[in-house]
Amino acid sequence: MSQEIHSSEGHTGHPTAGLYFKIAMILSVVTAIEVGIFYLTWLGYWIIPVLFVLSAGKFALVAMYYMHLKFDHKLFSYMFVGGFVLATSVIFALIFLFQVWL
Amino acid sequence: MVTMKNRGVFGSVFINSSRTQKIVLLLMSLALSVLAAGCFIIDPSANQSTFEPLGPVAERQLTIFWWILIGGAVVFVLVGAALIYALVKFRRRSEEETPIQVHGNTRLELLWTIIPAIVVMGFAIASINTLFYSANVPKDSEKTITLEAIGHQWWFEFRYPSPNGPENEVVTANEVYIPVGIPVRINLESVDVIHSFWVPKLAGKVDMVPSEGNHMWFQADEPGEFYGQCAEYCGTSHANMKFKVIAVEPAEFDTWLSDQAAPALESGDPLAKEGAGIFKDAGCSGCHSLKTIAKTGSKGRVGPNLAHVASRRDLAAGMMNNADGAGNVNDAYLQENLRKWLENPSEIKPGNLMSSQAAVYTDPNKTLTERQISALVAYLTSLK
Amino acid sequence: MAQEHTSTAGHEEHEDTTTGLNHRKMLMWAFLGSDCMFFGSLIATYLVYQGKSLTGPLPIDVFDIPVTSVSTFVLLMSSMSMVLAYSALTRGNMKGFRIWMVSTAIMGATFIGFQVYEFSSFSTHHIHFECSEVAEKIEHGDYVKAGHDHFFQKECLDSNGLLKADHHVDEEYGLKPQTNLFGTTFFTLTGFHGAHVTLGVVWLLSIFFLSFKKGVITREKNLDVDLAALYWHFVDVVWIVIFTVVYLFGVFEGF
Amino acid sequence: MSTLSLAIPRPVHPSGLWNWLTTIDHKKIGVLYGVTAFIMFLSGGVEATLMRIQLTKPELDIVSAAVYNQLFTMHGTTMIFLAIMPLGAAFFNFVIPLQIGARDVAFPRLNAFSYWTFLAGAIMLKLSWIGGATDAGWFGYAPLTSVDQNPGKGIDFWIISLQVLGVASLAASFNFIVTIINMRAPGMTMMRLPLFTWMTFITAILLILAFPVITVALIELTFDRYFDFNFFNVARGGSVVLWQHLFWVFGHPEVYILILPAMGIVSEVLPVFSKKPLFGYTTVVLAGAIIAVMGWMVWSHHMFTVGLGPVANAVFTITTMLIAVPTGIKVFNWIGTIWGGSIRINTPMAFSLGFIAMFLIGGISGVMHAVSASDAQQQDTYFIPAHIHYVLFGGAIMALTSGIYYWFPKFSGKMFDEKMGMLHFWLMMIGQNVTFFPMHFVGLDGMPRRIYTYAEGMGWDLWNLVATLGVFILIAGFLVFILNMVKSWKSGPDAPGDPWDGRTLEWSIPSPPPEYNFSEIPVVKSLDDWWNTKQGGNGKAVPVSGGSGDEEHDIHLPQPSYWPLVTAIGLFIAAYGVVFNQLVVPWAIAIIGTFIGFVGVYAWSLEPVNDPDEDSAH
Ligand code: HEA
Ligand code: HEA
Ligand code: HEC
Ligand code: CUA
Ligand SMILES: [Cu+2]
Repeated sequence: MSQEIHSSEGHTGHPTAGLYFKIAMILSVVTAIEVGIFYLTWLGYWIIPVLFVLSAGKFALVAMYYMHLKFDHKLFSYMFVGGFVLATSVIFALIFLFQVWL
Repeated sequence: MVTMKNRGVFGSVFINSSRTQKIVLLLMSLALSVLAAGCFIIDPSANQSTFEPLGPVAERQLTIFWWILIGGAVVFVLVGAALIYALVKFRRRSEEETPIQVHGNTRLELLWTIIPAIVVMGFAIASINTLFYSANVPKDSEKTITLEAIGHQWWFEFRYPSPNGPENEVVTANEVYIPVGIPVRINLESVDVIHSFWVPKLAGKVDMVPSEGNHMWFQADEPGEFYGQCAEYCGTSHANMKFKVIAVEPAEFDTWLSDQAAPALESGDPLAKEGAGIFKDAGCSGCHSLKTIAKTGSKGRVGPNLAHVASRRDLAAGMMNNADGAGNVNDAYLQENLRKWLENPSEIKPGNLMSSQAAVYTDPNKTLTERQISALVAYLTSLK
Repeated sequence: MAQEHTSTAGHEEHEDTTTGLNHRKMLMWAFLGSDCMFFGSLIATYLVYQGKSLTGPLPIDVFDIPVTSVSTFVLLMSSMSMVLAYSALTRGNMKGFRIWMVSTAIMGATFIGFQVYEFSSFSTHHIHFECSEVAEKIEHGDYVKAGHDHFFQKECLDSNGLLKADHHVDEEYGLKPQTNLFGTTFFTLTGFHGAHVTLGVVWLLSIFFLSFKKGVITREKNLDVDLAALYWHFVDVVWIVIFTVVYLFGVFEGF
Repeated sequence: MSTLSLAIPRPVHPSGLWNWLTTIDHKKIGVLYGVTAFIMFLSGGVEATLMRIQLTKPELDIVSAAVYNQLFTMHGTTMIFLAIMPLGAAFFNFVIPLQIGARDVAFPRLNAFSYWTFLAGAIMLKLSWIGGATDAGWFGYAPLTSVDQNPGKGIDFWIISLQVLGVASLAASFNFIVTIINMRAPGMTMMRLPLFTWMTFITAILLILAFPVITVALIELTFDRYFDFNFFNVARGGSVVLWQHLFWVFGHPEVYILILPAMGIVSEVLPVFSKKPLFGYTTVVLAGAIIAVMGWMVWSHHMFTVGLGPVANAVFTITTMLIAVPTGIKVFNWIGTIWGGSIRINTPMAFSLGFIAMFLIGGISGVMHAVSASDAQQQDTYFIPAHIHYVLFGGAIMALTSGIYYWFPKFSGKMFDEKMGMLHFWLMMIGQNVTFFPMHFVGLDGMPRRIYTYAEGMGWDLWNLVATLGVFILIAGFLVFILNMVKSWKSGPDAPGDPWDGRTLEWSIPSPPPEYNFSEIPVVKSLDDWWNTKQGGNGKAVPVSGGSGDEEHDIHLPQPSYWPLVTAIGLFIAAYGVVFNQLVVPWAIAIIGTFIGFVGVYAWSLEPVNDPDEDSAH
């Protein structure tokens, strides 16, 4: 899959409409898988990490290709990822503080 | 320029002095503040001073405070000295000179990164022991007693497990008796906003957060009266939300508890009898309970429990003292205070819920008459 | 160079700035970084209150995962059409651009429509079941809790704890923001996401209509579209998080 | 260019009121920010003075309990959001483009919008004194802010004006981030940025990350108050502690937002008056960045007594303590800077040195708070206001004052009176120590903060009296300051372009700078480029300070605009509409305001870049 993406990038470094479409398909399929997994009750608590990874993948695809972070200046990635990482850390810290000690 | 010409003492000292003098003055004003801190300033005997710990928790907390204060003072003196030395030594002598353009020194910078890191880690680690000590009620002592403190705007309610069995608890207000030498665990609750429970001489504060179920503990090493005050801003009369911890010998404590558990006295005095009637008719009993024992789980009342109000050293959450120097309630003081309170509670305590909600204060037609107040005072005074 | 509007070049062209990057685009990225904290705080609130509601309904009672999956799919597809619109513009294909643009806006509006439907169906949620059916399920061990539990206890059992055989339950069990913590945090979080989408739709439509004016939206001035697209995709990735964390995890029983 | 139907020609007002209303010149906006913020500072000072007067003696009855509670809440909010932050913004506006060799900021109109929005928020907050201001403390702990507890409009005003101020700060910060990254003169690499610019940059990043958190907290509170949501409603399972977390997740980075620009100023002033480069430039920059990162890991040190448990308290003790390390690096590097230098102590320098000394005290008392074990005895006592004022007054205000003196010649084109400046300095130094040092003592002697009165015989009388007296020294100091500024601006001697033998680019142009700042955009070859140029080290001739301005017709400057003002007015009306949402037709005013705001935004984004007749020149 990743090879495919690379080859279709072309020389301009810019993805084509075809690639955008492929990504959309991947996103849909992953979403379908997520919803499917959700009904697999035997997974138990494992659905949390699994769904986590899957949606992180979707997130990354959109950010990298649709928002063309992959092709743009690194600075933009820093700005966005900085905010994202901080937000995530705050979420985890608060969950931790609330569930463990309250 | 007018200011410059008639400078007065201030001006001439500071403006005319040479640079060195200025620096010395700066030094002096700093040193003065620091010195002042060390010597005569703090009054450990003040009612709420943290410098006179009378129980193990406060003591441990003070010890760690001293260490960090000394550490901080050393840092301050060293850094301050370096600053002042540089100012004196390197002041500009001529406009022409250009000093060597030093851009930095990695080794030095590393040094002053690492040393403070070690110092602060030292502080932190040294303090953690105390932190856990004050957070955890000692387990080895079987004698620990537990009581509940409940914050209200703007007074404290206290509940004790009753001597008459675990089903009942004794309710009182604004005054906690504890036995000397026994660790006391206090469960903290609040019925409205956040308050904070603080008796500086016994222990640092812990907040009373609605439905969070905090707790703390302390122990008094000697008998006495300890001042406490709400330390979390809680609305209009936050300043007027105080209480006292009274530590007594265990035997005395037991007597006190069973006295508190006993029902309120019936007085034979006719005026007091009349007062008892008014207490019901004027709606006082809508907020104040005269039963001292509450079934576990029965929720706090709007106003302080009055069953033994005449036995309390203070009225209205520490606002008025009823006791003589020896700590015995003086009926004359008590009556005067009760009268003042009933005449106009909001003068004693702005915003208090009694004057804003009791019909006798909100409804002009129901205002208490002089006679009624006297009767109520007589009645309440009888509630030993 | 000091003008925020001189930017005519797309992101591939070099700008007359220190880094060669466009001012407005940089601002957009900084804003998105900042908006992460905004949604982060809302999500943190949601998660901290997860499972702390004192009364129902709970996620499991009201969520309809298939429906939300569809609206999620619509939003994902709108991201695709957005990127296609942009790509068409950079190739000078104005017609394609307009078509993709308006379909993006329509899909955005559809998503909002779904959300409106969802909100109103949550707030008028009814619970109805045959007591005997639930009892059977409980016996077989394939019983999904939901609000059934509460009503089963209350309605289906008589004072001796015996099943009222042919009784059925049909009760109002709506979720409003005021109902419980779940309602409060859920409506606030998804509501703010919805507000972002709505703003995005307005923005996209503005661009769409402006594109009929000559020389406003052109191949060279594709930045205006690029910025709207970034915003739009961001709203999409936020939904990816919300869909997983709120909907899928929300209905997950062990959570 | 096609003229759009919505596009109204941009305003052309060379002077007068309209010029100020429509200006997008960063220097003018800087001055507007500075003057407004200083007035706000005075209003906060008046509030403080009233509090101090009430506390002079036990059981005074000069202001009532209710008013006192409003006083300290408004004082804290004013000083932090309306005085120090905008004073910082004033410097960002005025100084940054000059320091990086730019003609303006990246988004001049957004800049104007920030100012007008700030003004709207400030007016809104201050006007809430009419009818009862907020009285829940500057961090407004739930549930004191709930409708049950606080049904009046005071809290609503507080919430909504903070939201408006948040918009202003966010807009300004985005602008400065882009400006600093993207508007640097050729050769001005990030590691050649003047320190003040660096600290502004870090501050702006902190701000765009921190403000959304309080925005969310305030939104939640608004929903609780207006629509009966349950966020902080204990009766329905909500947690009042969540508010504290959200507030302090914002609040602690916020205190670094307040101090980092101050540290930046000091890092500019010390080298200039020591004739020596900043010691360890890279380390100082790095320390600033580390402070910004670590600032996110310590928020619960404001909640040591809330009952998070000893484990959480221990963790936050350690992280908080560690912040002393990068801060210490800064202090030591400052000393390293003056060490071996040729120190000239005039007013700006004196204030910067005073800053170090005072901030040191405040920092050390901060480290004392960080020990959660003993903080249990200090939290919510006057020991905390002592810390607050040493870091904020002794820190931020001292450094900002230093900055005002330092750049006064640049923005006014006049020299101030040095003797009055030094008098001001000494009054400040003495005044603040007399006012704030005693707070340590009463705090440790058990005086809680936020009490409107205290009983006799608690042992707090003497030091409260002293503290109150100190305020009058401060007032004298500020009167001297105001006098000095007003007089010098009107009739001071003209300032040369480079009065201090400065090191950074702003000193290479005339005072006051021409509208276009640099007649020719400088090419930067090193850190402290201007200094090196003067030393002949950069291989280029020392230009005569300031170009002739002949090139003016070549320079494209952004045009003034009405729309930032219109948008801000829309926001202002909408904000009032939210507070008075039941007036006339429910929510109508808010909707009208929002509509005006939208019109402003549309007109803004469709506005022609330049005057149509100038268009060809582009
Ligand atoms: C500009 C604002 C500012 C700054 C810079 C700081 C800096 C610091 N603050 Fe402060 N703080 C406030 C503003 C600020 N604070 C405010 C407004 C409040 C009260 C809020 C309220 O309740 O209303 C508060 C409250 C506050 C508390 C809560 C107290 C309580 O309520 O119980 C704590 C606790 O840890 C704390 C700690 C610190 C620390 C460790 C630093 C450190 O960053 C300081 C570091 C600096 C130094 C230490 C000096 C220089 C260092 C050296 C010379 C190195 C060597 C030093 C050592 C080895 C010790 N602060
Ligand atoms: C930047 C921040 C800042 C600054 C500069 C100050 C400055 C001052 N502060 Fe403030 N203070 C805070 C931030 C600040 N404060 C905060 C955050 C709190 C906590 C609030 C809370 O608890 O919620 C607080 C709380 C606080 C308290 C505690 C209140 C309480 O807990 O009950 C007190 C009490 O003395 C106080 C006093 C002062 C004084 C005397 C000054 C003085 O330095 C003020 C000096 C200035 C003036 C006196 C004005 C000068 C000039 C004139 C008056 C000239 C004449 C006027 C005209 C020509 C118009 N402050
Ligand atoms: C609306 C409820 C309400 C009513 C009715 C009411 N009180 Fe109170 N009362 C309070 C509250 C609340 C307090 C605590 C005030 C404080 O300290 O903030 C209080 C305090 C008191 C105290 C001081 C108690 C102590 O322990 O210090 C006395 C005595 C008292 N009330 C007597 C009366 C009498 C007599 C009446 C009837 C005329 C009355 N109250 C009616 C609510 C009420
Ligand atoms: Cu209770 Cu303050
Ligand atoms: Cu802090």
